[in-house]
Amino acid sequence: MTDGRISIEQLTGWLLEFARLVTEHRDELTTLDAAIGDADHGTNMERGMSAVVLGLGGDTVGALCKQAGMTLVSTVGGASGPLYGTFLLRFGSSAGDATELSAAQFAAAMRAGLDGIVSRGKAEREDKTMFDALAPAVEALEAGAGGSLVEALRAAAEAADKGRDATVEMLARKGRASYLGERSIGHQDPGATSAALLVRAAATTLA
Amino acid sequence: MTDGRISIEQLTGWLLEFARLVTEHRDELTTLDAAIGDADHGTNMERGMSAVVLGLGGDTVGALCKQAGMTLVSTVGGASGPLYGTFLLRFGSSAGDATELSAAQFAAAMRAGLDGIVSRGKAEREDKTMFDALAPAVEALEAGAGGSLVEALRAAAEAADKGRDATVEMLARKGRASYLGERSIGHQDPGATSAALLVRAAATTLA
Amino acid sequence: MNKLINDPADVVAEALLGIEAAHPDLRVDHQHKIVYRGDAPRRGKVGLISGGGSGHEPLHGGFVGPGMLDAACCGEVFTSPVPEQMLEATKAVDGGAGVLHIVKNYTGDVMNFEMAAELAAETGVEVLSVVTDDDVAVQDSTWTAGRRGVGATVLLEKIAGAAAEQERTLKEVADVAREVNANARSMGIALTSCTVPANGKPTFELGDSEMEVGVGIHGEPGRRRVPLAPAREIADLLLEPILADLPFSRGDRVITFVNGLGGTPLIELYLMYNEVAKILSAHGIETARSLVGPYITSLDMAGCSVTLLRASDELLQLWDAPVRTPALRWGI
Amino acid sequence: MNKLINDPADVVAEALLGIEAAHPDLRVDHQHKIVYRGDAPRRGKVGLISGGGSGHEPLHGGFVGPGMLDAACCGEVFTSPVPEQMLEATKAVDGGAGVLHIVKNYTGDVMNFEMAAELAAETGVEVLSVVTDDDVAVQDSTWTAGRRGVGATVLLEKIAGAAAEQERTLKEVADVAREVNANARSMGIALTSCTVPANGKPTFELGDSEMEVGVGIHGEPGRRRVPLAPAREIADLLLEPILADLPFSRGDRVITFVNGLGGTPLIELYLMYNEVAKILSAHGIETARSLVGPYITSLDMAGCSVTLLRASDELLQLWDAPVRTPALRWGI
Ligand SMILES: Nc1ncnc2c1ncn2[C@@H]1O[C@H](COP(=O)(O)OP(=O)(O)O)[C@@H](O)[C@H]1O
Ligand SMILES: Nc1ncnc2c1ncn2[C@@H]1O[C@H](COP(=O)(O)OP(=O)(O)O)[C@@H](O)[C@H]1O
Ligand SMILES: [Mg+2]
Ligand SMILES: [Mg+2]
Ligand SMILES: [Mg+2]
Ligand SMILES: [Mg+2]
Repeated sequence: MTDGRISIEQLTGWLLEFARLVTEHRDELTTLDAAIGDADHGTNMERGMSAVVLGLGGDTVGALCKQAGMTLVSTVGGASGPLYGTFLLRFGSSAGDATELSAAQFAAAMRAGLDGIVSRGKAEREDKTMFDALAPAVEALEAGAGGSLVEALRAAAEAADKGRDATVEMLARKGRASYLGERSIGHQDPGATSAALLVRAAATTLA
Repeated sequence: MTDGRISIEQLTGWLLEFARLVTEHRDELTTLDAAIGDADHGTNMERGMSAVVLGLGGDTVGALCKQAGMTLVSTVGGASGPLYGTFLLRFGSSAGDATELSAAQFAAAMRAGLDGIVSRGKAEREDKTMFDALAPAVEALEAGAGGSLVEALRAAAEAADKGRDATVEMLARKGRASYLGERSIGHQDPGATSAALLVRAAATTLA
Repeated sequence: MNKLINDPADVVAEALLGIEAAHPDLRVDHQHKIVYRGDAPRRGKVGLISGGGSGHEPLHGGFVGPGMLDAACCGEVFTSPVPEQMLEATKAVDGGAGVLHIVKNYTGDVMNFEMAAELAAETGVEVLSVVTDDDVAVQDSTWTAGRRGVGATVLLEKIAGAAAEQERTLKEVADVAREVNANARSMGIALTSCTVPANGKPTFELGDSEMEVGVGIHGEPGRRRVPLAPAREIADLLLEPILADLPFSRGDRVITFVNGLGGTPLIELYLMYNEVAKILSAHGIETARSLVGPYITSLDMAGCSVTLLRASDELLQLWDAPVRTPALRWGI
Repeated sequence: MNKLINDPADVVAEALLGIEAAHPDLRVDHQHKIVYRGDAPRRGKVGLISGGGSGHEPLHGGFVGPGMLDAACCGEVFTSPVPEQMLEATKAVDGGAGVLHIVKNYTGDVMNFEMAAELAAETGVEVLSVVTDDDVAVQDSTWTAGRRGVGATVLLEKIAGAAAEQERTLKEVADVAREVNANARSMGIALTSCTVPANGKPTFELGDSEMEVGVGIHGEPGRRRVPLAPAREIADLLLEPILADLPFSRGDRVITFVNGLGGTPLIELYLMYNEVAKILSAHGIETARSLVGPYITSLDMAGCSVTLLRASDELLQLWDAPVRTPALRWGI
């Protein structure tokens, strides 16, 4: 990742695009959650991201993302509110006062966000959560350190989609889906699905 | 009505046949009641007539029918319990200590029963109740005074069926169906339907 | 049929076993299907009896206890009890001051209670009857069975119960009861049918975006079927005929009762209560007391009814008096 | 969708307006969606806060009042409230003796309450948390989210509320609360799905003769789907894992709680209570107190849950202590 830096406007665009995708896929997210959860993931994410969009702003990447994270924490509730909220708060902390991010800084911020999710929710690989879409994406970004940003983001989006698809066969061990035991197998995780949208939004807006 | 007298065994058979018909038509009666009432007329009548069957007995027509009437009053409830119960109680009073009935006595007892229904429920012609099937039947019996019992009973059964069918077009003014106002039109009255069964049972057992 | 039952024929008998087991201070006569206040008869107190078809729980068995009913006679589902039950209960709760029968205005209920009262008279117990007929959905006319008794019955049983507890005379208790009925109006709406256990299927079919306006509590179809509307329009639809009928006037103090029909959850009833409260305050009618919940139900029917009772200070005092029953309890 | 609502997005806010209008002795903070006891904070009394997603009414808002909760934080339907709400409520009800958070064990609830407790710690209010996890339908394992908090929450809020009313210390109240949770087990069954207003259709589809065994209170599918069974078999299905889990033993005294999930009428709950009572007495387990009704619901879901709490004399005394809330009231 040597070409290009990511501006604060692009990061703003990323969150806007994620909000758009969440609204576009709201019913799909809720339907996935109906199958193995409580049928609110699309509503939750749309409520949160609409509020984020209304409050977007900040002079630094840190301020932008912390503001967005706080908004998620204080409007979403449920499991996804603290998790996505913590993701953005840690992302913002990692980026700090920067007004643009190098590809490497972006990857590091994504890693920090992912670590935040893990420290809040204790998810591990193959627990069938958003982690399973986000973690491969972050790894792809880190692995792409030597190539182009466009390439790295495309690889991340592909990794996230693959990770999301892989949740279908997993037996849930975190969140509501874990109550279903074996019956959780065969269903795609809603949080992994929204996480893949977050990465896809990055691929279309940041390069 | 000069031929034949009606024995106590025949009257017992009448009530047995009515019970059988009620069970056979239970779901139909309940479905009719669902349309313009509370979906229990078949259940009510079956519960009552099953109890009547279990307790059938008595040395006189009066005793037989009063016993049956009391059983209906004390097992059916709702509107049909007191009404059919009163019908049989008054029928029994009219017949008194007789151990068999002439056709004229039978007609008189039926009239007494019908009067009982009216004094309990205040139904008038075309209120869309059991009265509208029973009244024409009683009139046919009375009119048939000069002919054969078989003929009179057949005419009564036909009159009851016609009266029952005529309830379809009536606007209910008594019982639950009256709550529906105009919406009661187009539906056959469940009580008139069971009353027609009572008369049909007479036609097949008493001659 | 998605019901927690065994044999449909045993629903009432088995529910009574449950009531007995859950409420040690009630007594249940299983043969006659009567729920008694544990300490009935009370010497010198007017005995209060109600009853009717089952399927409206907690009405009436859930309203038996100090400050309310002395006995509830339980019929089959949606079928009035038989005279024998009311006769038995009347004899059992008479403490020498006479017995009041509280009857909802349905042909079956009225006839069966009437027969019971006739029989009770022969045993020497003094009986008066009060018939509730508060449902404005039904045209009141001498040519029909008249209005149905619905939500007012709950308020009446509480208020008459308090009057009886004060050892008022039978006539006085009956007068208070009639005052409640005369000042109460109700109207109901269904979003689904109910399913009578013995019938096994919904009494009527209602599409996902339809409702029945002006329903009673027996799954009878209502006065008309209209497209489903938002809660605020439903509140209008329910209150307009209620307010016009008494009529209620600016400055009236009322007890406002938003009742669930059995399948509607409390969150929706509170939401409806909000809509009702807004309309009342726009009309300058003051809610002095309120009641929100499923108190007179129609099996599993989704929907609600609204009852307004114009209440004098005396009725409010009686409403506030202590009551201790399974479904209504305060002050003790 | 057969619901009494306006815009699905406004259901919680509008229900809170209704709760406020219907219960003058409660106070509602509409901005934060918090229901407060009117006289909170009480000096010297431990403040009791609960909350969670809405759609479980009367839980939790209906349990606010003397002898029970000081505040309830209402999330969106089936969505845990956000930390800001619990932080606000914690500050508002602290009377100097600290605040207890009562949290049902769901990932979202636990995380949001945790964040609130962290924030509250910074403001200097002493906070302890108790997590309920009484649902035996879920395998308890360090590898899963653990068991859900269901019916025990109701009993715990009552009992801990009574302990707080006695001005016990925060630690003592938390200990009582944990004792309740440790001695309570629950299991639920659904005969229909619920419909989340914002989703507009049933969360799962269930045939007319099927049931979901081991459901929680959020419309999550249960552990397994089986053919519909008579109430007596359902009672067996519910009690067997409950009794085996603690385990409950001959001679134990329990509070027996048969809970309706929102769409099931009371007559069926009493019928179920009878079946439960029969099984308990066959096992020599004595029901010291009982509770029958819809207290922790899942919107309009038909079905029920059973909770058994093994209760010491002390817990029973706390259960019997006066309580005055919209949904549970006795003694005052
Ligand atoms: N402990 C956890 N760690 C990471 N992700 C989790 C965890 N628990 C749940 N999730 C994610 O949250 C998603 C559900 O979010 P949502 O439906 O909004 O919240 P809730 O489960 O509270 O209704 C799941 O699909 C899963 O991806
Ligand atoms: N006042 C009345 N006089 C005569 N028959 C009546 C009267 N009211 C109702 N009925 C009859 O009773 C029938 C309903 O009986 P049933 O369904 O058993 O009782 P309920 O209406 O109490 O549920 C009606 O179809 C009608 O024929
Ligand atoms: Mg969810
Ligand atoms: Mg009927
Ligand atoms: Mg009936
Ligand atoms: Mg949720």
